[in-house]
Order: sequence, then structure tokens, then C-alpha cells
Amino acid sequence: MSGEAVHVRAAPLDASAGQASRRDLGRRLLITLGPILISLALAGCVLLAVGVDPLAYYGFVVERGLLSPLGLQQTLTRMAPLLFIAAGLIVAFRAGMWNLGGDGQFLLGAVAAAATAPLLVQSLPGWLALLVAFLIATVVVVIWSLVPALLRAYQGVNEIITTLMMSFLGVSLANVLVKLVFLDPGTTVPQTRTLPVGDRLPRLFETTITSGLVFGLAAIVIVHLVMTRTAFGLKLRTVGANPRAAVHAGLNVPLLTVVVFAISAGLIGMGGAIDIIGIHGNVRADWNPAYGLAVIPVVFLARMNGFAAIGFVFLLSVLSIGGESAARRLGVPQHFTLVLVSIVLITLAIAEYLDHRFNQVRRT
Amino acid sequence: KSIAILTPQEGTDFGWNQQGIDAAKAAAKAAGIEVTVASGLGYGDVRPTLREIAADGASLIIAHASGYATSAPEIAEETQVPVAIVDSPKALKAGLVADYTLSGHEGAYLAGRVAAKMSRSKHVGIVVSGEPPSWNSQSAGFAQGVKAENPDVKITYAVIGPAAYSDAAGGRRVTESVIGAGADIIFGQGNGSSFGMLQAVETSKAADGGKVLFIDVIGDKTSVGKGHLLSSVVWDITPVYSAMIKDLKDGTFGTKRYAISLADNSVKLLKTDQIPDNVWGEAQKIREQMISGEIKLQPVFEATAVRALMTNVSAAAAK
Amino acid sequence: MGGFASDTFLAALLFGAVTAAIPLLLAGLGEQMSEKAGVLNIGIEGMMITGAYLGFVSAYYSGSFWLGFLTGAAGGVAVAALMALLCVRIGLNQIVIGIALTLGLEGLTALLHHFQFSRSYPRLPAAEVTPIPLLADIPVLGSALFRHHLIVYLAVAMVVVMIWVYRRTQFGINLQAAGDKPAALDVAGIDVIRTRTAAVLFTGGMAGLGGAYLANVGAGLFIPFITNGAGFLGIVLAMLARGQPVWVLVGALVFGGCLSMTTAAQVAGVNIPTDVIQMLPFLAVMAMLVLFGRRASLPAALGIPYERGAR
Amino acid sequence: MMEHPRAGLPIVTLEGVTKRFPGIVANDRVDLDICAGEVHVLLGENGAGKSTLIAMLSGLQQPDGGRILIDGAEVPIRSPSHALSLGIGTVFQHNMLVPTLTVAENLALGGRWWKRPRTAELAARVAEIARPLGIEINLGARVSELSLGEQQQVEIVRALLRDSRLLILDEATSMLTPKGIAELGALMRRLVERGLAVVFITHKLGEAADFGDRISVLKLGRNVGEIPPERLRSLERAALVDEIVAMMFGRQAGDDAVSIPPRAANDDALLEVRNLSVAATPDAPGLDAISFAIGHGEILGIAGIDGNGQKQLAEALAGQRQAVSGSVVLAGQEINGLDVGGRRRQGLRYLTDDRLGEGTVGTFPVSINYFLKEIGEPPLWRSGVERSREIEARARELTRIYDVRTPGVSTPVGRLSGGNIQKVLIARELADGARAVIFNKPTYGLDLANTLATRQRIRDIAGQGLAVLLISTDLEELLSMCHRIAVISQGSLVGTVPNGDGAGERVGRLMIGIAA
Ligand SMILES: Nc1ncnc2c1ncn2[C@@H]1O[C@H](COP(=O)(O)OP(=O)(O)OP(=O)(O)O)[C@@H](O)[C@H]1O
Ligand SMILES: Nc1ncnc2c1ncn2[C@@H]1O[C@H](COP(=O)(O)OP(=O)(O)OP(=O)(O)O)[C@@H](O)[C@H]1O
Ligand SMILES: [Mg+2]
Ligand SMILES: [Mg+2]
Repeated sequence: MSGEAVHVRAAPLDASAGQASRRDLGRRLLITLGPILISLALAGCVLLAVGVDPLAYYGFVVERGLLSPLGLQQTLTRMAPLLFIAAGLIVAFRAGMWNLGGDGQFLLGAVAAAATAPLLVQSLPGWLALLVAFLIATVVVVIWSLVPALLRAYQGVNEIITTLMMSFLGVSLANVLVKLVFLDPGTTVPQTRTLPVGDRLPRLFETTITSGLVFGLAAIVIVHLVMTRTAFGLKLRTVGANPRAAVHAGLNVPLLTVVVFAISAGLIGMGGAIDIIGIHGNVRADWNPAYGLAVIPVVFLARMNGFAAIGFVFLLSVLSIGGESAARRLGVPQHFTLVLVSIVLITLAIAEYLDHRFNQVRRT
Repeated sequence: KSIAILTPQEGTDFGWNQQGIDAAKAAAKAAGIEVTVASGLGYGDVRPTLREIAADGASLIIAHASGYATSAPEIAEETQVPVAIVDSPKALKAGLVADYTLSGHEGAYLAGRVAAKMSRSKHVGIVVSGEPPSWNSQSAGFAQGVKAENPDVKITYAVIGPAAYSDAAGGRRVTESVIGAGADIIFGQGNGSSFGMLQAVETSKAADGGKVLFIDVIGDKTSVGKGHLLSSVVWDITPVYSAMIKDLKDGTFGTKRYAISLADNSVKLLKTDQIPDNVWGEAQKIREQMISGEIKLQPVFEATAVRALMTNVSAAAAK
Repeated sequence: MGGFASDTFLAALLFGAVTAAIPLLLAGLGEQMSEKAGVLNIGIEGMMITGAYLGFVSAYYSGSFWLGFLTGAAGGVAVAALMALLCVRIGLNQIVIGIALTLGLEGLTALLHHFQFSRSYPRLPAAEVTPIPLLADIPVLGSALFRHHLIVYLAVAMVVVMIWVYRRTQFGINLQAAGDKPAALDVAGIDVIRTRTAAVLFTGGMAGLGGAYLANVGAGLFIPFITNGAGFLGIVLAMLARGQPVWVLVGALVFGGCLSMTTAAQVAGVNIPTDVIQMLPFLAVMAMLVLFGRRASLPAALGIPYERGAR
Repeated sequence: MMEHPRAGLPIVTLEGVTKRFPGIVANDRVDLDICAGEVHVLLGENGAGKSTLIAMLSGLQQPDGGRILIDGAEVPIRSPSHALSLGIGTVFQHNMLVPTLTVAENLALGGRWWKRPRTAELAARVAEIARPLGIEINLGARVSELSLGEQQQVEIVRALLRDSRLLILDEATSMLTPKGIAELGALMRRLVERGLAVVFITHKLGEAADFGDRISVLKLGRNVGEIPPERLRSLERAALVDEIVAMMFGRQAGDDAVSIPPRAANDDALLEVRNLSVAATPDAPGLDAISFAIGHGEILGIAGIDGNGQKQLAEALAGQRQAVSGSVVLAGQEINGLDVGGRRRQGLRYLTDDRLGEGTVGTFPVSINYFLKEIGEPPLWRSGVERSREIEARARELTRIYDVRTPGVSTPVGRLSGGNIQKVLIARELADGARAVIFNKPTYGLDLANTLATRQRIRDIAGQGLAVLLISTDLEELLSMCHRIAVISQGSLVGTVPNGDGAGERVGRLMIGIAA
């Protein structure tokens, strides 16, 4: 990854690096597909070790995650929430803020939506109800994000700690809300009221793909353009790259910090809401898909570039959807998907590095 | 014709998942049909798997987790493939959705009676890793059994934590505390974490220096126990699944609920050599009374109600 | 509530608190050194689970707890070596690699467990405790605090060792330089990469040990995902401690205490739902953050890979 | 010059050494002999490649071509530790101390890790080295609490602690007082007497002439000329300077004589400061009731030893630092209420002395750094949207006007040499709409040509009727252009001297605390 993308502190990529991904796509494709093949080989060895035919496994992954119409639809559906999360992380990371609280924010957004939507549809027209629920969820998460934001902005408390903690806290809180506050009286199962299938986000055309996918794509593209093309985005990147310079340039760093957290958490919360009003319809106690953890590295590999992120999120979805299926068919525990994903992440990171090195050598 | 079963965890937990999968296999075998097993799906979104299995032509999908009770019926609607779900009695839908709410509360009641008889310290403990309805009803049943047997026996109730299903260390820590509080028989429910409980039971001494005993649920851990397994409320879900398959054939699927009961031994108390014959004998008598209806028992599913039960019990004990 | 008041129960609670605290302490102390040296070691969760698995396997087959701890630590070091190679030597992004390693190792250990133990769920005997002569006989505290496995005392002793290392030794100074201004350390003739690598390996060892303790002493068995976020808590503790080992100890104990508190409350029959009680530890830590976090000064170069002569 | 140094044999020899960086050849086939018993002065304009050369000698960079010989034998210098073991000690241009460690710990840095730092004997040695230099060093202090000047002293002492055969000082005097510089010169003399070799990099030709035995000049990475000891001694100062300037810039010396610009007609105050006070912080002195007024076209100098509150004053004026009391009036308008942006829009500009730390965003391209302070303002942004083409064009223009040496406007500014970064800042601050400009050490680290150009610019803008506050530690500089010179000490103005005959002594005496 490009010099500064590697930093935990100074995330942002200067404009030139930003375009890098668009510059000669061929090379990018190579350094993306190459590593994936390598990781497939590596993971294949693990499979062999446990006595499973790798080719069969990958066959299913590709077929069930990518080729079969059903599988592809599942994959695209899975992308919707991930895209929102990626968008939220891009904002934070480009501004040099380490929002590692994604899981908590996601769940709270989900719970808020699940708590409100089923009630709203009874009084409001469907689309309006969903919109309102969506907004409520967003607001809730934005408020939630104020804690780390204010601590960081005005007390200088490192946000890696606070967001991590808030994440633990948010997950518990989400459970409490589900079990005690928004419990569905209609069932003994500890879960919220259920939004009827008919009232959820419409599906695209004749498929099972949720229209949440469209919103997700919109969100991440908008974020990308804002971060790279507008003054606001540049201000955020300045804060991220060199806070002291931002102060010197007269930017209101504390305020920007709070705004960044609000946007970032808000988007992640939207992800949770979309997942509910689009797919799940309700939230069950102890439900935590832990998407946040998986998306963080993806965003880095995309070098915080929105378009690249879309690609990686797609890859991630293919692997998880196809992996679930393949694992089931071959009697491998689902956990193998984790192994595969992690190997892919690592090899991709290494490839990025080698590519970067190669460029340097060539430039001098 | 084939059936499929979805379970949240691998079918090797000597508990909920394993019993479900084994039963599905047995029932399918009996009916001479194929069975697809999808295990370890977790508690996330199983719609993809459901759709896929439906597309692969399963004629019955058993969604073996209360967590699947929302998604499965939806997919049933979508694909018109019949599904069986748990813990949602209201969800019945002719030809499409059947509910089998399993509750071992009767067995737990028996276990409670046995525990009360055998506790030396007159103090038993209940440790659970979470509070899903099916567990609550057994915790309650157990407490009621203890109370019925001997009101002076104290009952200590402890939950390891939300989603602490895999928190073995937690299970052990909490169980040790409960033992420390004086309990010498532990009634434990929890997937991975129940091994932590077993560990605690095996490695710590009761107040009187004697050995602590463990009562398990759903599965039979004899093979991995180390002589501390007093008993287990064993479930046999095979009759349920067989009945479903039959109803499917007769076109009556989705019209009735399925359950397990002492009567047909789909719920039974595990006999181990920790149980003296006389106690076992009495237990059998009680079982008869329950089947014949002399003893009536209301299942309790809400966590709060269960807790109320506990505090009452221990309060009663305090006087 | 006779049972609640009883000494044995209190002792059991305190004992539980300590047992829960030790893995966090080890992880936190380990993480602290990485952070001091400027490496944000997010992979620590993966190192812990590896330590837990290997530690259990070797203890189970060899029957020796000590061998278990050794193997666990070694496992952690092995993972750390990979992390050091990728993040310190060739400077890959520490968060990407850290998270990737964590995910992968959680999956891998679960996989291995499935094929190895999922039908037998083997368990270890109780770890032999080493009572500290006189102290162990103090009524409640004695059996709660001074009847633990030797490793527990060693873990606590590590706090003192770390303080000494940071305050008194050249290595401690080098570490801090590596974290606050690596270039300065480099031109002073000390290899930044080596210094940081050493720190990361140490982290791995401690994390692995913590994992092994969690599995062998804490649970007595291994099951998938047994570490359950302990590594991330270690990271938080290390950051809260602002580079001061004592605070890691305090934090770990507070956290273990909270866990026991939840049990206590339940056994006392306090009728508020567990989930609420369960938030106690996290609320406690948040409170600690609001109180002390303010002064948390992280090393300037934390997370920034060092490249000699780069501008 | 002083007495005869033994012309020694080369300790280090560079043969055709070449170093490339993306887009730049920093050193181009440089040949150089560094001999024992000589102070070898290295001159060259900003970006000429001096620091890069040093980086290779101290093992930080590896040459792309050519070879380095030590005592006649080829030795690739692999790493800083290798360089140290070869007896090459360096004081780098950019501060190399760990701010969170104490001075003692910083000096101990580099000891083998298993050894315990021996504080006692360290203190003894430091004392014996610092005394002749007239330096006070508080071993217990955290470096972050020292002024830049003090930090530079610590670095020099550290370099001397390791008794090396070759001592390299890269712009090591930029932060020292005139007195400190003189003492350093004397010390270098003593060292070369002892047979050491010293490489001395500076931009002040005076120092070069006073301290140097041999002078080499780098230009665009090439070694364009050398003045050997005998010739050096034969020439007298003025002639020498002219010769060097000719080498460096291929033209005659731009005159650096005192030329105070004529004051614009009306001299009613343009920038007025009344009783400005700032609270002291752990690492910086406060300000106490600072008052002054600057008229149209007037240049007011602020003299003083570094770290006496100059930075605080500048930041308080710019709105970066909270003032506890006092008022700032610009063109009859109270601007206390305004924030940094507001004051800038009113025409108050601040050129910081901390180029890398806060002046620029190192990873951003040069172009963006030009406009860092007007992000979002038209014409370069239209309704908040960036207009890349306009920005590029304007950036190129500025790069040309201010003669910034950079591969391109999209090069990360952090890659430029110190001097060129400074030009970017000047270009930014002087941009349209300026009414009063605060310059903080505007020429520090600049080569002669750039220094002269910068000073001329400052005179010009004063000539255009702007008010200029010129903060500098270089008395010569102040005397050469200010109308009045105020002296700051412990955060308050201890006196103001109108420039003219004898001003120098009076300011000097105020600085060392004697009433003028
Ligand atoms: N969270 C942290 N993780 C790792 N190292 C840290 C952390 N916080 C601080 N440090 C390191 O420890 C050094 C000392 O920190 P700090 O100055 O806050 O403690 P201190 O020296 O005891 O100061 P005080 O006198 O205020 O306690 C810092 O320079 C930093 O390098
Ligand atoms: N690490 C680096 N990466 C890229 N370019 C560099 C690097 N170091 C130096 N350069 C370039 O090499 C050239 C020489 O830089 P150098 O710092 O040696 O100049 P200098 O003579 O020290 O100038 P100054 O007097 O301003 O310090 C400059 O153009 C600079 O941009
Ligand atoms: Mg230089
Ligand atoms: Mg410079």
C-alpha cells in the first residue's frame, strides 16, 4: 500500500495515490487476482490436510457464490450492509480516526430500526415508515458516536480505545434492548417485533436481491466523491494527515472530529438498519454478525478508495456465501471460511507491498 | 424425497445440535429417505442456505434453532417448501410451517426431585449460559421439582452471560462460585460452556469435602464424563421428526404442533451408576404419576418468571 | 441468603476474579510493550487463541501444565514472528494484518478442534496450586488470592519486572525511542526493526501464555473462540495504562472483579437481568476511560512502520 | 585566520557518489576528500544535496552509484551503527532527539540494550564537554520542554560524547545565538587540532569563511568547486565571499547591505496590539502584557534568544493560541473575536517557523499545500467542489514565481528540501489580500540566494504599505531590514530600539538583559 496508507496515524492518500487505482487497471487486476490464486493454493493445503478435495471446495465456492443465479443474488444481497460499513470506515480512516466500534454501531442501528419499523408500518405508508425507521436508526447511532467523538475532540482521549470499548458496550446494550425493551410479546423467542416480508424494502426486479444494495452502492460512491473531490473531504483528509497543520490552517479540528464520527457511525448504523428493513425484519437477542471486523481490512486494502472497496466487498461476499455452501456440502466446518478470508487478506496486503516496492524501484 | 436440517453449531456438542442431527438421520433412515445436514450455520442470516437447500429439492426443511423461526417461514412462503421451526407455536401454517417446541421441563422436574433427594448440603445450583425459552422451561421445571421434593433445599441460579455459549472459562468460573456458595449438585445448561461447568464440578470439592455432581440436559455426556455425571434430561427428537414426515405424506403437515414428553420416552432421565437404585425407583414412580396426570406441571418460558421462581425458592429456603 | 455471605463463596468469587484477570494481565502487559515500541498489535487475539489451543494440546498429551504454558507461549511467539515479519520488517498495515491473523487463527483452531476433539471434549485435571506459606491461611483472602497456580504469581511478578525494564534498563529507553521517534533511535545506532521485533515477539509470548492459562487453568479445556475478545480487552488495558505496567494490573483486576460481581449479584438473588449486570465491566472500563483516558499519551509513532531515510 | 592547521590525509573519500530520489538526482557523481585536521565546509543552495550526502556518510541512505573509501579502503556504510563504529558522528539538520525522554536518556540512547545506562559518569563527561562550549545542560529535563536552540546544543554534545574521528554538523548553528556559534567555531578548531575531521554545513557564508579550512560547493547535486586551505587563507573575507557566491550561483553577490525600505507616507498604526497576555504552559513561557503598533509599510523586528515567547506571540496574533487578555486591532478593527480563518480573511498572515510540523501536510502534493489555508474558497473551489485544473495551473504559476525546486506540483511536499518547503509557505502567505504579515524565522535554513530573495520580498511588501512583524534570532537580519527592533525576553518586550547606528549593540545588550 502507498506510503501513507500504511500508517495508523496518517491515513489519507494524496490525490496522486488516489488516482493510482484507476491508473492502468491491468496491473491492479494482476496484483489482485494473483494473490487470490496463491491464497486459494495455500488454503487448499489446509483442506488437503483435513482430507477435503480443494478443487471440489473451490468449485462449490465459485459456483454457489458467483455463477449460479441464486448464489449470485445471495452474494449481492449480502453486500448491502457491508457497503454501508465500508463507506463509514472510509470517512473515518481518511480523516485519521480509528473507528473500531463498527459492530456496536451496526447492532444499535439494527435494533433501532427493528424496534421502530414494525410499529411505523401500521400507521404510515410503507416507504415512509421505512424511511423514518431508517432515519431514527441513523440518529440513534450518531448520538451513540458522540461519546468517543467528544472524548477525542475535547479531551484528546484516543479513539481506538473508546470505540473498541463502546463496541463491547453497544453489543451488550443491543441485547438488553431486545430482551427487555423491544421484546415481541407475540413469541417466547427473545426477539423484536417482525417487519412483515411484504413491508420490507422491495427486491430488485424478479430476483431476491434487496434494493438495499442500490443504496449501499450510492452511499459508498457518494462518500468517495466527497472525500476526493470536495473541500469538505480535503479538510477531513488534512485533519487526518496532520492535525497540527489543520489547526494552523484555521480548521476547527474538534468540530470536524465530531462530524467525522457522526458521519462514520451514522453510515454504519444505516448498514444495520438496511440489513433489518431489507432482509431480516427483526433482531434476535445475541445476534452479532461482526461484519465490522471483517470490513476494516477490506477498506485498507482498497486504500480507502470507494470503488476499490466495492470490488473487495464483493469478493468478501462471494467467499462467505460460497464458502458457507461449500463447507456444508463437503462437511468442513464453516470456520474454514475465516481461514480462507484471512489468507486472502494477507496475501493481498503482501502483493500491494511488492507492487509499491516495484514502482519505487522503477521510478528512481 | 429428502429432508434437510439446519443447526447453528456443529453436531458434536453432545447436546441440542447433535440430538437434532442424529434424530433427523434416524427419522430419515426409518422413512428410507435422504437427509441433508447443514450444521454450524451460526445465529446469523441463514436465508441463503435455506434458499439453496430448497432449490436443491428438499421436501422438508427442519430449522433447528429458535433463531431461524423468522427466516424459515419466510423462505417457505417464497419457495413453497415446508419447514419445521421451534419455539413459535403461533406460526403454524397448513402444508407449509409446522412448529415443534421442545421442552424437557417434565424431565427437568424429575431431575429436580432426584437432586433434592441426593443433595447432602441441601443446596443445588442451576447454571445456564443463556436464557432461551427451552432452557428456561427446564430451569423452572428443575426448580419446581426440587421445591416439590423438599422446600428446604436452596437453589442458586446463575447465568454466565449473554452469548456466552462458548465461554468455557466463564462456565467454570461461575460454577465454581455456585459450588463455593454451597451447592453440591449442579444442573447445567449451555453448549460449549457446559464443558466448563463439568470441569468445575470435577475439579472442585463440595463444602463437606465430598464430590460435586452434575446434571446435564438434552444429550448424553457419559462418554466424556468422569464419574461426576449424576444424570441428564435426555431428549429424543426422532419421534417428532418421524411424525412430521408422516404428516407430510398424509398432507396434514402444519396442522399440529409436535412436542416431546416423558410418556413416549422422548424425554427421559439418564440412569447413571451415581444414582442409587432406591432413588431411581422413586423417580420412576414420580414419572408414572406425571404421565397419569397426578402431578401437573406448567412449563415456564420467560426468563423473568424463571428468576422469580428462583428467588422465591431461595427466599423460602432462607426462612 | 446464607450461601451468599459464606466465606467459601466470597473466596470462590475472589478466586474467580483473579482467574479471570490473569489472561487479561498477561495480554495487557504484552501489548503494552508493542505499543511502547510503536506497534499497534491488533493480532493479539489471534496470538491468544493460538496459545490457548497449542497450550491445551501439549498439556493434554504431555500431562504437564508447564509444558502446556511453554508451548502456548511458543505458539504466540510464532504468530508474533509472522506479524513482526509482515508489519515491522516489510511494514504492512498493522491493523489489516492484525485483524486478518485474528480471524484466520480463530478459524484454524476451531477447524483443528473440530477434527481432533469435537467427539471427545477432553479436559485437564485441576491445576495444582502452590499455596504461599503464611498468607494462604488468612481466612477468606488466603484461599482466594494465595492458593493459585505458580504461573499466577509469576504473572503478577512480571508487572514489577516490566516496571524495572521500562524505568531502569537501556532496553526500556530504546523501546520508548522506537515508539516516540524511531529515526532518533536509528541514528543512535540501534536497529529500530530489531527493537520493535523483539517487542512484538514478547507480546506474542505473553499473549500465548495468557491464552494457555485461559484454556488450561481457566477452563481446563479448549473450545473454539474460547478467548472471546480477551485480546482486544488487553489492547484497551495497555492503552489505558499509558505505558505504566501497574495500571495494566489494576485494569485487569477491576475487570475480573466486575465479572465476579455479576455472579455475586445473581447468587444474591438480585433480580435485575443478567444482560444489565453483564454491562458492568464495560461500563467500568468506559468510566476508567473518561477518568484516566484523558491523559493517555500514545507514542507518537504508534502504528507507523519505520522506513530508514524516508521523508 | 587563526594558526596553521596540519593538512591531514583523507579520512573519508567520496568517488563519483550518486544518489537518486523519485524525480530527482540529489547527488550526481560527487567527488570529495575529507581530511583529518580540517574543518571542511559544505555549501550549496537548498536542495543542492548536502543533507543527502551526509545521509550516505552516516548510513541512512545507500548510494546508487560511486564508492566511499575510509582510510583509502572501500567501505560500504551499511547502517547508522556501522557509521558510528567507523567513527563518523553526525548532528542532523532535522532534530533527532526523543521528545518524551530526558536529556540524559537521549544521550544514553544507543548503548547496548543489555547494559544499564550509567548516569553518573555520563554527567561527568557531559560537564567536561559542555563547559568549554559555555553550554548549560540540564540532564534531568524532558527534551520536549527544551527550546529548539537548547535541543540543538544537546545534539552537538551528544555527537561529541562519542569521540568520533569525523564530526558532521548539518546546519547545526541555525538555532544558536551569535555567542554560541562563536564558541562552537572555537571548539571545532580545538577538535581539528586534535586531528579530527569536521564537516560543517551552513548557509551563512560568514561562518564558512571564519571557521572553514576547506570549502566545497554543491550545486544541483554536483560538486561544482572547492577552495583548498592555502587559497582560503590567502583570500581576505570579502573576496572569499564573492568567490563562493560566484560558485554557488554563477553570478555576483546580490547585495546584502542594509537597505531599509522607505516608509509609506501615512504611518498611522495598521496593526496594533494592546496588553496581549497568554498563559504559560508546561513546555512554553507565557506572554505578559505585550503592546506594540506597526504602521503602514513598517517592519517591526522582534529580537531575542530562541524560546522566549516568540512562537507564543506569533500564534496568539494569528489566533492559534488562546489569549487570556489584551486586544489585537487590524486597520482599526478589533479582531480578537475572530478565529484563525477570520483573521486571515481580514488580511493577517502568519508564516510559521515549523515547516514540517504544522506548516505543511507532508503527504499532500505541493499544489494542495499552496492553498491549505483557503480550502473551499473560490475560485479554486466552486460551491465546495474542487476545480483540479485551476488548482494545478495556479500552483504551477506560484512554483514558477517563487522558484520552488520540485519535480512537479503533485509531488508530496514532504519530499522537498527544507528551503523549498519554506518557499511554498511564503508563496501561500503572501497570496492576495495580505495587510499585515507575521514572519517567524523566515530565512532559517535558507541558502544565501533564497535568503536574499526572501528578505527582498519582505521589503517589497512593506514597500506596498503592508505592516510586517519580523521575528528572528538572526540579529544581522533584523538590522538589515527593520525600522524598529523590539526585544522579547521571558515573554515580555523589554525594550524597543529604532534601527540605525548603534542599534545592534543596544539590541544585543537588551537581549542579554542589560538596559540599553
Ligand atoms: N498507552 C501507551 N502505550 C504504550 N506506551 C505509552 C502509552 N502511554 C504512554 N506511553 C509511553 O510512556 C511514556 C511516558 O508516558 P507518560 O509521560 O504519560 O508517563 P510519565 O512519564 O509517568 O508521565 P507522568 O509523570 O505524567 O506520569 C510516553 O512517553 C510514551 O512513550
Ligand atoms: N528521502 C527523500 N525522498 C525523496 N526525495 C528526497 C529525499 N531526501 C532528499 N530528497 C530530495 O533530494 C534533494 C536534496 O535534498 P537535501 O535535503 O540533500 O538538500 P539540502 O542541500 O540539504 O537542502 P537544504 O539546505 O534545504 O537542507 C531535494 O530536492 C530533496 O527533495
Ligand atoms: Mg539539508
Ligand atoms: Mg534543509
